[in-house]
Amino acid sequence: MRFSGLRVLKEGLTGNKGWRPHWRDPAPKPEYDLVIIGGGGHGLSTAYYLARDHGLTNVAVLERGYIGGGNIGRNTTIVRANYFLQGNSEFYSHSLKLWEGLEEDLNYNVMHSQRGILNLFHSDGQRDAAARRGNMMLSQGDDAILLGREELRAKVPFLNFDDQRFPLYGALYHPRGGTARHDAVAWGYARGADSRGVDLIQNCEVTGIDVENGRVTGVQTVRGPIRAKKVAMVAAGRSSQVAAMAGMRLPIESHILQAFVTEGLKPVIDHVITFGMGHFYISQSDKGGLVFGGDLDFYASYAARGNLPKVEHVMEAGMALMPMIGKARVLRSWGGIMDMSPDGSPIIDRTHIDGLYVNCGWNYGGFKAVPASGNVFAHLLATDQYHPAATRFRLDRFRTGRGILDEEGTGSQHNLH
Amino acid sequence: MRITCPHCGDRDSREFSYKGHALALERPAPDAGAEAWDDYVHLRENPAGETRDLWHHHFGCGAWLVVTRNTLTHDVLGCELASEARR
Amino acid sequence: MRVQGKGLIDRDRPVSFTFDGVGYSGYQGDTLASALLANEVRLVGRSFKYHRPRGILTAGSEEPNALVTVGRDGRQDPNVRATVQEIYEGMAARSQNRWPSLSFDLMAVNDLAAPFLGAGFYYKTFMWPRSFWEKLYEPVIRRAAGLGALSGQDNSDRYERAFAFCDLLVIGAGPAGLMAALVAGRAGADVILADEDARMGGRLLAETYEIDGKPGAVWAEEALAELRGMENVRLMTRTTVAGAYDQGTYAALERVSHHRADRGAGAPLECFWRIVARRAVLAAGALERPIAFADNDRPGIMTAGAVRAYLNRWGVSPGRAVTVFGNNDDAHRTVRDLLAAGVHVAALIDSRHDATRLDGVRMIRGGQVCGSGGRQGLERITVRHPGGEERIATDCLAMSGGWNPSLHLTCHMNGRPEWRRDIAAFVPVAGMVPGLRAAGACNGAFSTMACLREGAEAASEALNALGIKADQGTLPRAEETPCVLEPLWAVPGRGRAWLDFQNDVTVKDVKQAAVENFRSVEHMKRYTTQGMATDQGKNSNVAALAVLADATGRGIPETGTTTFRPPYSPIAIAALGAGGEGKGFQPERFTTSHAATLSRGAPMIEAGLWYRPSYFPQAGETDWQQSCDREVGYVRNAVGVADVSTLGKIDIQGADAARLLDFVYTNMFSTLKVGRVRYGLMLREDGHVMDDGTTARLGEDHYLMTTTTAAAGQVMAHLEFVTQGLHPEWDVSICSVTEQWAQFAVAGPRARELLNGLLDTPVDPADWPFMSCGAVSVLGGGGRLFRISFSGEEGYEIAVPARYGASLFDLLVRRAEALGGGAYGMEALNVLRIEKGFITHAEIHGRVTAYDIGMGGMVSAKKDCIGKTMAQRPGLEEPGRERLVGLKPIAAEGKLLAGAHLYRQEDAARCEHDQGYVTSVCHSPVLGRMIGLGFLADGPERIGEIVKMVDGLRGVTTYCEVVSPVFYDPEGGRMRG
Amino acid sequence: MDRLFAKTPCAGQLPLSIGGMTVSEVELGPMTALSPRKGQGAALAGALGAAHGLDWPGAGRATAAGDARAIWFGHDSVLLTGAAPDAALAGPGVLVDQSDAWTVVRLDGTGAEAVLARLVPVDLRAPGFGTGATARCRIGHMAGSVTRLETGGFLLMVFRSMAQTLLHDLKSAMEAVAARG
Repeated sequence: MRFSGLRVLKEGLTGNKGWRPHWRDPAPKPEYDLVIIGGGGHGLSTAYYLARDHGLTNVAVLERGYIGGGNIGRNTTIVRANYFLQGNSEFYSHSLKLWEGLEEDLNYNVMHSQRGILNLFHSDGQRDAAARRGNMMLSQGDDAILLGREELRAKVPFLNFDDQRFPLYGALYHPRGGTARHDAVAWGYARGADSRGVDLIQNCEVTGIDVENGRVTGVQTVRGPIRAKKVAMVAAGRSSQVAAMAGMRLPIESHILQAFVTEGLKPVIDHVITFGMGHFYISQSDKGGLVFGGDLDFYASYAARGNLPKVEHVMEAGMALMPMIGKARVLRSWGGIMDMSPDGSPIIDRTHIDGLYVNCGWNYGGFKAVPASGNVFAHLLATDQYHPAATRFRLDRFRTGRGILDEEGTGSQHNLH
Repeated sequence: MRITCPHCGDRDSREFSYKGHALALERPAPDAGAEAWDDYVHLRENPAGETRDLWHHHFGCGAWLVVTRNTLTHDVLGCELASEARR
Repeated sequence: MRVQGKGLIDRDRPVSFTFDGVGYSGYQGDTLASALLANEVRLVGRSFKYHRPRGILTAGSEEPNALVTVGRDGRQDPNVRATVQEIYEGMAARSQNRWPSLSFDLMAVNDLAAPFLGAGFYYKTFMWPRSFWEKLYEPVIRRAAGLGALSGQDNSDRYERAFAFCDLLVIGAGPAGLMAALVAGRAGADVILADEDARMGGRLLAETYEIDGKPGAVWAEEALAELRGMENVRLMTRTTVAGAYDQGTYAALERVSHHRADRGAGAPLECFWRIVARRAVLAAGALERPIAFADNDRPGIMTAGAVRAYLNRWGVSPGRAVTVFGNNDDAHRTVRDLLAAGVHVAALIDSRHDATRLDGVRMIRGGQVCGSGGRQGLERITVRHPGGEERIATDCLAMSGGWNPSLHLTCHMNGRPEWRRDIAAFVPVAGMVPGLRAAGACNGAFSTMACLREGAEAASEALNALGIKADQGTLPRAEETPCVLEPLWAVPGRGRAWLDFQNDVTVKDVKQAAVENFRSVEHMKRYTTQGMATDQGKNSNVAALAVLADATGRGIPETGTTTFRPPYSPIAIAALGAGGEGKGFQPERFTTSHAATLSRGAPMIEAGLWYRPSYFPQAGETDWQQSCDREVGYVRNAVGVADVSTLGKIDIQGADAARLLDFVYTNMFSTLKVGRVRYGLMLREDGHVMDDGTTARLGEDHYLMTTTTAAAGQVMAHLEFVTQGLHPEWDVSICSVTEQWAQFAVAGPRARELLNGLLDTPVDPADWPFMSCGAVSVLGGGGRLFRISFSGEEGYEIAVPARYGASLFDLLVRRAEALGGGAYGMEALNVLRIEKGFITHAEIHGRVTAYDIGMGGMVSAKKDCIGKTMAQRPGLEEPGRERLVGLKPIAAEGKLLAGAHLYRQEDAARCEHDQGYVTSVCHSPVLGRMIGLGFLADGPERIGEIVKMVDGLRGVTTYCEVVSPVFYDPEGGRMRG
Repeated sequence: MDRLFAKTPCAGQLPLSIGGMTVSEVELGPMTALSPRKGQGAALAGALGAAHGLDWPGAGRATAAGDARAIWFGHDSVLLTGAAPDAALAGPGVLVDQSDAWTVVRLDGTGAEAVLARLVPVDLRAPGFGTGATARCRIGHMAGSVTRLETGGFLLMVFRSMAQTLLHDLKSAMEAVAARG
């Protein structure tokens, strides 16, 4: 069924009786060409591009719970392409281009909203770092504008310009950055993959990965064994547990990232604003809630919930930056499980086991990567070649020291990001 | 979250900073080989369950601590001084 | 309509307030909701999506409809629950989400388009043309959405945060909570009893039943009097316990001044509490659930419990002809209370065919309300019963679909409640939150007697676990009628029946979601927005779940459970982040020269948490560059003085002090002679540079390390980790002395001359070679002198105990000025160091190795050190890495910009041609042009090559020569003296 | 002849009284961080007792003898205040002069505990934290030290450079406590 305004009108006039499931709920087949472990954003987009670009449809996505139930369903929905290290910048640039055609491609309104992102800076040194970033974005063919203090004030006069602990020097403005409706992204990819023949199998936890003579042969699940020529692990948040089924240890630690949404309010913040000194970022959803967050809770955890010190720190940062949000009430807080890699950048690679591939380590930035992650991973799975936009997300880069992608400069070691 | 510092007693986690798995105490010899060093610096069991990790009572007594904790429930099961943990 | 002789309001204290500009009167003790109902105002708000007229549904913080704005400007408070807000003299409340007025809202046109605005409609449309999303569709949606508005002005109310500790936290002061607090208080435990209401007592204030032969409210008041008399009990009214966190930490919000006209001079509006409790009793009661039927959202339709609360507690009847609709005996209680108060009850509609008869009212057994009418408030309902369908005129419908235990807090740690068929509700499972036990209605025990019993049991059990002997004592007597109900979630029929009132989610929406395969609870919730309004589904989740279960042919337990995340009720950002505004976000660190620096007009810049002067302007100078050039001249030609106290200083002593330094620095310190200083480079274990600085050997077993300002804390923690975690066997003590010493750089050809006027023993160059150090006597007091240079000139750093810092700075600057020099700031310091090719964190930004910055040779081959092994990974040493170079524009006027990228001359400025970037630039007065430092692929091998610097952001392209990073005095003769 | 003048961290700003609470600056005299050398803990404790009449304080305790005070100051560290350290301490101990490193104030008055409850995430209620109890802990956003004095008031310490933030935080908390009555 094709979605359109006309269709909505027609259904509305006929009692909304014609709507059909967005995807099927098939029973697992005994064998697939390719099995994807993980029905989150990355797994679903991988399945979609396998079908769309490579004609591979004898594919199953195995999801432990319900599709889109992981981090794609609990993030702060920011989409941007503002990285400055080669290896990252071309990848996120590629991703943003995919975002820009996603609604038409999926025939699903994911509400990708290019409202612009403002990355604030607070010193000469930070401006220099912002300039390095902005220049990289420009050389990548993306957009970036360096705003001075007064230009920033003209855009966002409600920031605290006069009495800030860390004075506002300006911002790096990324007009094509913005947000998208996170759940819709998962559902759109799910519907797109399903309609092309991919089996999305919910409530199907993988309990083992079968390896014979150094080659993967399938998986064990709570719904029985499934044979597969290739297996793709895309289980961010549980990457280490899945990899352990194949006897692997990954360079990943799992941490909590909390986020918050306020009660619905009339429009007051038009952009996405990030406040680096306060580890704080904020935007306002189309429903009117202020959606915001900060840094990790900083302890290994799978609990998907955080604690008050970080909650309060984030709120303090909000009050420091824009005291006009003080009367907004926090409606809900939640936590996601972040795959933290040593250098803060992802891993999309083969493993030492033939036919077994891994896509993990998205740290706290996986949402914006969803289109490109699936796109380049599908390319790798289908062709066994690295996609040109993702040649550096290598699993062995930590061991060799080659191409470490440490955007924050805090170190290619755990717990520094 | 609250951690019982062996020196200071029961304290709010806002007084601590964190360094990850207590594996960091097991520094290999310089000539232990690339694999041992890769293990030490990068690779992790990353357990969903009980783990031992390093906390620093940064705002308090300055002690480094080894905390035994459950990453699924946040239960804190034990805490000892790093300086005594390897004895 | 006010009912004479009823209620706990103070009728001797009338209070005037306005709503949408119209003046009304209520009494002390009224909420805005009770006062509006007393004034027969029923239309209070508009719904989120369809802008349907809405009234008051509940009498508590779970209210989804009656949300208003109170106050203006910096005090404008949107989405205030009229059911919680107490009225005060002069209070001005306004309705929300309507235009131009509450009674005539143009956006109500949405309601007519409802067939096209069903669940998830926006995912299926607004996709064409693409550019219209940001330009048209989204702005329209954004404007229509949202409830209240922020004023856009800075919050001007005071908020605060506080910590509290107790043995037992009792959450909720109804019968169960009061009983728990009494038992614990009598046992001598430290107790906090918190209740979100202004008045403690919970349902006892809203009902007419008796305890120990007294009205419940009287018993509650006696219990509170006893508790107030106990020093070990702390009563916290207007305090909502909103979150359960690890190890017995609870978040609570106290509304301190919302009910006060004057808000108290300096008193906070709210206080956010972190309560650490060894044990807790959840006695949060239960919330009554509405019943879904066609047009069940009209003003005048409310929960039966709310009707009783308004009647019994506030002396208000929400209608003149009330009907009651329920599936349980509580509905009957409502009729009895209304009749006793003399309010006309038009009918009692009980969906149970076998319901007990109630006299004195027209009772319809086996009946269901299947529709309602009325323009902006309820005028009539349609009832379907075994005898057919009929209309009943009524202006208030009290509905009761049973009660949901308020188990929200028990879910905050991912615990899942279980379904109890007999009461058709979820109840908590023991242990969902460690140390917390539910008691009373929130545990599914609905009778007053059961609440009292469970409260007492929970308290004594908790205290006994803590080793505090607690006797339950004799329980008071109270009613113990069982809860008898027959589930009724949604009345079948045509029309839209609301589940989530605020978000306008109807039974049809949930069914449509199921048809579209959004069958998991989470999918349904996200697709329809069910339960995502400001009440977080408190009024609707269970019913929506039941509808979904029905639509998918599953039972409720199989369909899933509802879960809740903190906070229980929304909390203002200003409360959670109290004190963060202005300079309160992080501490400010001031040097001892701060006041003198400000008095000289220096603009300050942040360095970590410290403030340092940017430059010291003088009369006649029009921009910073002039000041900077002058200050550079001081150092190059005479003498300059700068406060360098912000650098980290760590005292390291012990037999193994040298060993520690050899281990944390790449180079050797065990070979350093006493009285000498050496530059050191420190790596992280991943082989990249962490920090640098000079370390002095003050004695055989005594070193003084300096760190950069930014990394001081990190280095201290690192040394503590090494000495405690990796080598606890070493005999070494480390202690930060950053704050003990005020330290000043004195640099330039006349530096020694200046110092000699202050030192009791003049500096003899033979005794004080470059990189020497020692104790000195400064005007009769003890100090330390280090002959080091960050400027390339003969330089010293002089340190005195911090109490003398202000005084010494003053002397140094005055004397420097007499010698043709003066104070210099960070701008000049930066020029001086760039001219010398000295690095700062602009260069050691965390991604570089010793090799990259040309210091590969400083990694000693003779010993191990932190980071050495990993620095030898092949990728960190191979050709192609970007390495430190100097950059000099070919043209004298050529402009360099930090953050620009480097390319080969012939290449376009495109990512794939990137060769490096510029880290630091300055105008060099010595060279008469801009110079810079940067990283260039294989840079040191390309000295002499011309590269292209491109800054697309600022539209600058400059061709520059790759040069050595040391621009000035490369042999170092000047600093060696 | 020029000379150097001493200035305390809060010079000219204290005492400050709000609602029956007073914060005042304290000059404790010499302050010395004492750490035992490896294996010399007992010897250093003995030397402290012999030279200054002070018991070596256990974790979380402060001992006093005349003007001298030994405040437990963290992992392997005790702060000796009010007396210049005897030379005999230097054998078994490492001594570091900290006389100028700290802002030291005292907070007195009936609301003092309530003020600290707004700044310190530690249970400071008596009797758990009675006379002679001390804690290294957070004070607002700062690392500090809190000791309950014999008079019932509290001795508070933060880094010298953070004096202004300490005063700001104390003043806000005192005002809020006072305004509640």
